[in-house]
Amino acid sequence: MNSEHICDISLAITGSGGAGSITAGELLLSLAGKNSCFGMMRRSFGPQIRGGEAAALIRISHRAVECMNDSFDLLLALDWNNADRFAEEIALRPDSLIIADPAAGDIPEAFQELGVEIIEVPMKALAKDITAGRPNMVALGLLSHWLGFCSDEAGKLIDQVFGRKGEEVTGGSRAAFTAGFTEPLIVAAREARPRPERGDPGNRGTRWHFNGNQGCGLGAIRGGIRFAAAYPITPASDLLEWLSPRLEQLGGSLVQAEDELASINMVIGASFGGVPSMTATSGPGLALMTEAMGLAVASETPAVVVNVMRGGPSTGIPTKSEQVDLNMAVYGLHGDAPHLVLGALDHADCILTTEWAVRLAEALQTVAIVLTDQNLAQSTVLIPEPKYELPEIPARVIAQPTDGYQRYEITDSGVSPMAIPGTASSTYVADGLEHTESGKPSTAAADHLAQLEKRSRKIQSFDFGGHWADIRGVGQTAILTWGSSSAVAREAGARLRAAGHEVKVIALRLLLPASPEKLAGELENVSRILIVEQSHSKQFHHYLRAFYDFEADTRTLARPGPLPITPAEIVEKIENWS
Amino acid sequence: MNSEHICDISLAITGSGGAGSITAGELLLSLAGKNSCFGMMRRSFGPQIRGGEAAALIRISHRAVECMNDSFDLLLALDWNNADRFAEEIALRPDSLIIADPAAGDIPEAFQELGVEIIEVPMKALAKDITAGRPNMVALGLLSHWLGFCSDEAGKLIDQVFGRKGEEVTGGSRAAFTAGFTEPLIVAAREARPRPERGDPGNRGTRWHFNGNQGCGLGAIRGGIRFAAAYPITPASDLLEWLSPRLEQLGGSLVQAEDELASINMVIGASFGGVPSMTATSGPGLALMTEAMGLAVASETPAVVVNVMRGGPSTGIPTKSEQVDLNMAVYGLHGDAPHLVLGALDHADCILTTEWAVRLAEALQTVAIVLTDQNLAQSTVLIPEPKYELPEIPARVIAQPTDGYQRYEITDSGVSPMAIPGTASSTYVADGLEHTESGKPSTAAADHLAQLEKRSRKIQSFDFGGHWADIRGVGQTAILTWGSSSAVAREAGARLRAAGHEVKVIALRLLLPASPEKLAGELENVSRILIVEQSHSKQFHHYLRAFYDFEADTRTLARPGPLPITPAEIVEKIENWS
Amino acid sequence: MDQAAQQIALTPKDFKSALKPVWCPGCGDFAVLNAITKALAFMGLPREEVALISGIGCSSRIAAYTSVYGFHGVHGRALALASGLKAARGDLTVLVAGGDGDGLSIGGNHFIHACRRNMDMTYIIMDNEVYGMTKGQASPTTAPDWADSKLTPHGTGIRPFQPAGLALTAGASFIARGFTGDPNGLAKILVAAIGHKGFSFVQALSPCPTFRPEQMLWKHHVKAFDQEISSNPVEAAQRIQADDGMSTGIIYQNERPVFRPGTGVDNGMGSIESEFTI
Amino acid sequence: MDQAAQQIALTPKDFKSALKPVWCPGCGDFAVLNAITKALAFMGLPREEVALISGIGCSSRIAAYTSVYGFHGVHGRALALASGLKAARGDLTVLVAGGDGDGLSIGGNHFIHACRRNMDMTYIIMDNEVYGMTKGQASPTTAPDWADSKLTPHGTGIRPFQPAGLALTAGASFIARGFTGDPNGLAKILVAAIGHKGFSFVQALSPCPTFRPEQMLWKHHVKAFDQEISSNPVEAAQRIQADDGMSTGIIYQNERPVFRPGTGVDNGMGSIESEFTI
Ligand SMILES: Cc1ncc(C[n+]2csc(CCOP(=O)(O)OP(=O)(O)O)c2C)c(N)n1
Ligand SMILES: Cc1ncc(C[n+]2csc(CCOP(=O)(O)OP(=O)(O)O)c2C)c(N)n1
Ligand code: SF4
Ligand code: SF4
Ligand SMILES: [Mg+2]
Ligand SMILES: [Mg+2]
Repeated sequence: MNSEHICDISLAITGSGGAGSITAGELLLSLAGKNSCFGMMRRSFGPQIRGGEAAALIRISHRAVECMNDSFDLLLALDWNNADRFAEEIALRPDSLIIADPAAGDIPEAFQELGVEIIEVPMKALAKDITAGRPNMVALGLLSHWLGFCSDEAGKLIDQVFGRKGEEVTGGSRAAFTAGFTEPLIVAAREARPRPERGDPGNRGTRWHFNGNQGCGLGAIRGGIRFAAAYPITPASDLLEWLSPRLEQLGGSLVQAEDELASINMVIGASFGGVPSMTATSGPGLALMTEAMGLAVASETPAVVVNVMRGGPSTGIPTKSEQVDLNMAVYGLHGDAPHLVLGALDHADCILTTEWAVRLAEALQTVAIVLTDQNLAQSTVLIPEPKYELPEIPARVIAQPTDGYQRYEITDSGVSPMAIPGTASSTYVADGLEHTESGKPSTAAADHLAQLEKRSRKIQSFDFGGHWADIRGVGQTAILTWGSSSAVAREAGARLRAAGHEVKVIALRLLLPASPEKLAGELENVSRILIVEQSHSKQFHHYLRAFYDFEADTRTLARPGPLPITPAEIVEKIENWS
Repeated sequence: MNSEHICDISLAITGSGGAGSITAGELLLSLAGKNSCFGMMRRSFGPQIRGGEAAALIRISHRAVECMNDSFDLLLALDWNNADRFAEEIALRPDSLIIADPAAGDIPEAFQELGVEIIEVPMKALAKDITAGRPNMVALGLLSHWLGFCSDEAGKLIDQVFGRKGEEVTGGSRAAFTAGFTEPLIVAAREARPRPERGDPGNRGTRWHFNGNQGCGLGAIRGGIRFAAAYPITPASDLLEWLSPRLEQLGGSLVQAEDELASINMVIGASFGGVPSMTATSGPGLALMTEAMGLAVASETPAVVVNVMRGGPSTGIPTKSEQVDLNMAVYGLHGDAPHLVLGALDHADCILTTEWAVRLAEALQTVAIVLTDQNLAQSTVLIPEPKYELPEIPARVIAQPTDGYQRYEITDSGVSPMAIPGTASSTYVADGLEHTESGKPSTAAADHLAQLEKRSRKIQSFDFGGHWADIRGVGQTAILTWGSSSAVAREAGARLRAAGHEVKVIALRLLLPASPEKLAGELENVSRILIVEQSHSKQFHHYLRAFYDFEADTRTLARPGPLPITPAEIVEKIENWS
Repeated sequence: MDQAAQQIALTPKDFKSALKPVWCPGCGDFAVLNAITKALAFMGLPREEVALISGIGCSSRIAAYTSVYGFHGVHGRALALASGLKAARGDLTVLVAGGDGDGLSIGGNHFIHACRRNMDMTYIIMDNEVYGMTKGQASPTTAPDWADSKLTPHGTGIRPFQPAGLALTAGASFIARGFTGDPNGLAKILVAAIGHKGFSFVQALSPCPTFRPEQMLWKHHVKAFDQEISSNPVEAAQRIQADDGMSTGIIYQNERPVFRPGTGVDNGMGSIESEFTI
Repeated sequence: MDQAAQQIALTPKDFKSALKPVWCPGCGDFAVLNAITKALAFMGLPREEVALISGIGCSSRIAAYTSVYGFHGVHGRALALASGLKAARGDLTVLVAGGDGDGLSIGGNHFIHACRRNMDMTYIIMDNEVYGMTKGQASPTTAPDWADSKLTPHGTGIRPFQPAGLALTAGASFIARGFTGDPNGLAKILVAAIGHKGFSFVQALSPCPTFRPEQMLWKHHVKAFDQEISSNPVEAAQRIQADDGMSTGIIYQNERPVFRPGTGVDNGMGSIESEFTI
């Protein structure tokens, strides 16, 4: 095992349906938390709806990590049924290790070819001897020993998790864990290797454990969302499911709609009623929402849409990640329809960005689309409690009762005070037809221009402050990226710096409106720019070209999903610039 | 009246509902055709659904014209009811002329301010004396005299048009016409002015009289469309209405769908069945179609969508024109979804571009969006018979019965032979999920990449020939534009050339894929570029930036609708470059 | 005069806005507007506590002609917009109005789902059996042999929907039909519909003299249902089927649980944030 | 053997593709697949003259498991896709299949309009009263008190649709219900449905053991309708209302004009181009 990874280990647990690889993975990540580590976990499933093979892809480290590593140090296979399905997701190196059950048969060719060292542990047989013992708990024991985790903590965790299932299950799980933890084959193999340098113990402060969807949910309610409308779609469903009881707890509600056309219109209706409102969806659903998003823009009704990107086009690869709805989010509305597009950069940033988006949508009375992706949404992290500060953002400007109220009044800021139903004497009719200041439909050129300018100005002239991008490091080389590629780029940046390169990593959080002056400022002394994105057609690159000027030598690292971009790919591209 | 306009006169006829201004305008344009002229006519209506005030905006010229002129030489008002509604559309000059009925009361301030000469003709009173005589026919007579048209031709036309309504109506119309034609006030006023130089008589060849919607319809059926699905929307409805009986005549059919989601999916279904298929819509409808257009892209099913742009955003200004669905057409699909976007440049070009689009969609098994706008769609022209030649384009590649047929086979061209239901032994399942060559759903990175590349390559590597743009003139100054602004830019180009400027007018017909090398070639010696478009947010400009490099001094003339951009605006921008 | 008394004193005219309708002379929609404003005045509802939501179409323009809160949304989505508003603002009286195309063609899905969901709101379809706004195409209530649209030159050849029947099967808890030739009758129906707890559906036969001039004869065919309001869905279904679609009155009313999401009680964020910590 | 004889010799297995279904063990959808392939084999239809169109959902995956022409479209639009196909290719036998979410939630509008339009095709809703593919949310046929979805933790509180009733009111001319526990019975129903001239609707009760394990008890509740096929819509409506939704058999059949656009006769372009000249 590569010593540079000793305090940063990537491991995969695979197994067929029901073998419990995901459960084992989850417990291992929790244990990592209890052992002062940080970590991250992705799940990968075969095509079956349920019960097919599954892989837990885990990274455990002594520092907070925000993306997966390039390759895996260790693969534990509960069995080999269809495990080759995961071969491309679990890149092993010649110095990686495989732990497998000899009873599971031959190791698939895809893994064998590498000449990786294999430790055979009869997990099934060990479990069989234990009442209610399961091989995945043996595996958890093996891995916990390998990682040097505390077995007491593991016991407590098992009690906590399986407690409800009764004595037998809990006891069996504990026993199976111990069988693995103390298995001589592993103990010996471990001893034969350099003990992992535990290095500095991780930050002992509070750790947060959540996935990107939950992060967005939290950001949304922090921002003030109290109504949501929902139509399920992978990988956004669990964000909606997370919101439902929590909105209710906060005195709000979530309504399951008949389709996305309904859900976005419900959001607009609720927001017209004065309640900050949102929905969440993914590409195909966002496509169905663009017409109504135009209505929200034209009628100046705040609305937030979290779009969790997945592989496209069309139904594409719903369970995998890609950064390919940028085009639609930025340009997908008909007519000249200025709105906001934000992209969350990592798990913690899902909270910040969504809260910011809600506040901006409310302040600017427009649509804010938050882009995340399956990578962020459905992987969990174990990180220090995220802290952030948002700039002051005014709340929705509410009209006080006035006679002669003009809903679409031309104001300096471009924001027209909004009357909320219930307010006496300020009744008005919101309209998607072009209108005068009072809201009367109008086809006059002057009214159209005035309202177009107002809707554009309120966004263009707003001071978005320093949150438009997240910038790390300095140097003449810049990596310019967005979304979930940002964490990868940051890790690449750190590695490049460690190797003596001066690299600046710029991740755009605010995509629309664009911030050309701010970026130009950041690029002043930059001579090389690498644009990184997970899209075959280079959507981000074309977006940048449309709104920004680049003088430096600009190149792209763009490729489609489903495999995430790795830090190594970025490092290589920079190192072999020439 | 300005002598430079003598052979190119712009006139407007306004009146309240039922006054017959549109009928008079239509007859005048027909008469122009019979008098060896060319021309164009737009209609403008007040907000009432029916029966409100209406204006016929007409340009008559001895050469073919493709856009309206900057201002109007003559305004004939049948009455002044709400005529100020049209004031901004009917720009008069101090040397313009107004013909009005003294019985109609005071001339609205908007028109009075200019100090325009006014001829008062008691049209109502003249008509009153004639059984079944109507003031609008008096007006037709006045204007025909003014234009030097042949009164015999007018009589024949009246017989032809009103014949069905019986003797009384026909006779009354003829008599009213004559009353106007011979009205001493007009005869005298006309004599007091320089007789219009008739110049070279216009091309005496066959003239075509049609609007842009009809042009698209003709192009579509020439291209082979035999099925259409329809959901009405202004200003695309009359294209669909035009198609319905004609498709039936050609052995095809049109189905009225319940909504746009249905219409686009019907199109895809029919095309899957082997029948070239299309629909037509406008912004809000296109928004509802993007999800299914992604399906057509992913499943590689040819589909054509004509989108007639109107004022946006949202419901916007449905009856007026704007070039603001470019963003959505180019970028509106989720995922990486390469497809075709074409823009028709003028009325004749509606035919060419739509035929081309159908053939390309069929050859490349993808979605082709044709953009036109209300300007083109609902104005009629009287032009020489349009002739054009399209490059050779292969028909849809049909799979012959084969065992082991692979629908999504990787081929050199990127085009995979398509089996049509009914073909034995080549059954397959079209899929919007990512798939292998055989069509089996797949989440594998290699399959995804292979299919993404294929779908992109078939378009990128196709030789689109010389039709990517329409280029007029040479020079160091280029006007770069698209859609209905093209005819305006061409007229501006002609004027600038007449004034001694060397100007090249480049109108992009093929918008996606972009043609960066071809445009770069055209811009080689260009030092100044003016980008012209009718959009507040400069959609075309941003589109160009995203896909093309510009070295010249590049400026924009971009403004929203509803008023069309005029040749004079462009001329001014170039002349005052500095 | 105290405030309540002041509100009761509102006349139908007070519920009209200053805008002049764009409707053609003789359009039935004027009478729907009159009936709504009459009903609201009669019920003594404060203007600011009423919202009228509409889609796109001639009829959908109606929102702008009233003086209550309004939203003129996009085509076919009025019910969804209204459902969101009502979910978030249960205190408001929510009315929805629009055309047969808006409600039964593009909006058909929201129609059946709104009936099923049974939120407390009133939906008025201003049925002229045609798409007026787009210049006269067949709608889902158009007879199959109406051949005056260029889009379907031989007629649609398709059996029309019976909106009341569809509403019943989909779950509406109040169903009525009115006629613009009898605006007082329509206003009375609206009072009952707005008063009903749950989703009330009112089909207002509203002629389009411009594209369906033959509808000017409706006044000779329209008659009152000769039966009492039914609370039995089977009976109501029979009555709707047996009728020629021209009988007016309240057909069906049967209160059932109203959908009201959330409790309105805010228990605070505290426990939510703590879920994230391990 | 001549070609006709060869075709008749096709077995159900010949109508299956080589793909292994992604369905969970015990999923009812396997039986729908079997019933379809049995029906097609029984009817002796050539594979290439049949098209099976579906949307998105576990059930909608079915298209890929047959060996006829297929289109796995987008969520909720299968009927529209199929209607276009049938309009352009009246010669094909068109089947449509998908889930209760696909057909009654997002696809509800196409469902009622397809019933109304009465094109000659067969639509099978594989009803498991849940969204299987997205991991178990309530569908429009879910009981209001089913509280196992995190999206609606207290249940939807909304009355479910009765698909057969909706189909009837919307205009379907053939309505039946089958059960995957009786694949032969379902196959027989499908033979009748495919044979029917017009829009035939078959609700196939198809349990989802993964998200609705309690549906494994359906086999104890399902029974045959004890009445003959009705051709009277009022009678059929009553029968559907009176039933608990668990009776199987053909409920209603009543042939009425089938919608077939166009004549198929090509009279050439000539006169069209000449319209443009003056
Ligand atoms: C998405 C979309 N599709 C189509 C239209 C065009 N459109 C406007 S109103 C209308 C139908 C109007 O019919 P109806 O709802 O019956 O109202 P009416 O005008 O008859 O009162 C249509 C098709 C639109 N505005 N938006
Ligand atoms: C536009 C769109 N919205 C949402 C989804 C997500 N989605 C996929 S299948 C499905 C519902 C599946 O339920 P059902 O149709 O009953 O099929 P089942 O899986 O139960 O067989 C949903 C909501 C999608 N693919 N596309
Ligand atoms: S077109 Fe018909 S529905 Fe529309 S306003 Fe005129 S009469 Fe009324
Ligand atoms: S989740 Fe349910 S419906 Fe889907 S395959 Fe599994 S058992 Fe069948
Ligand atoms: Mg109507
Ligand atoms: Mg289902």
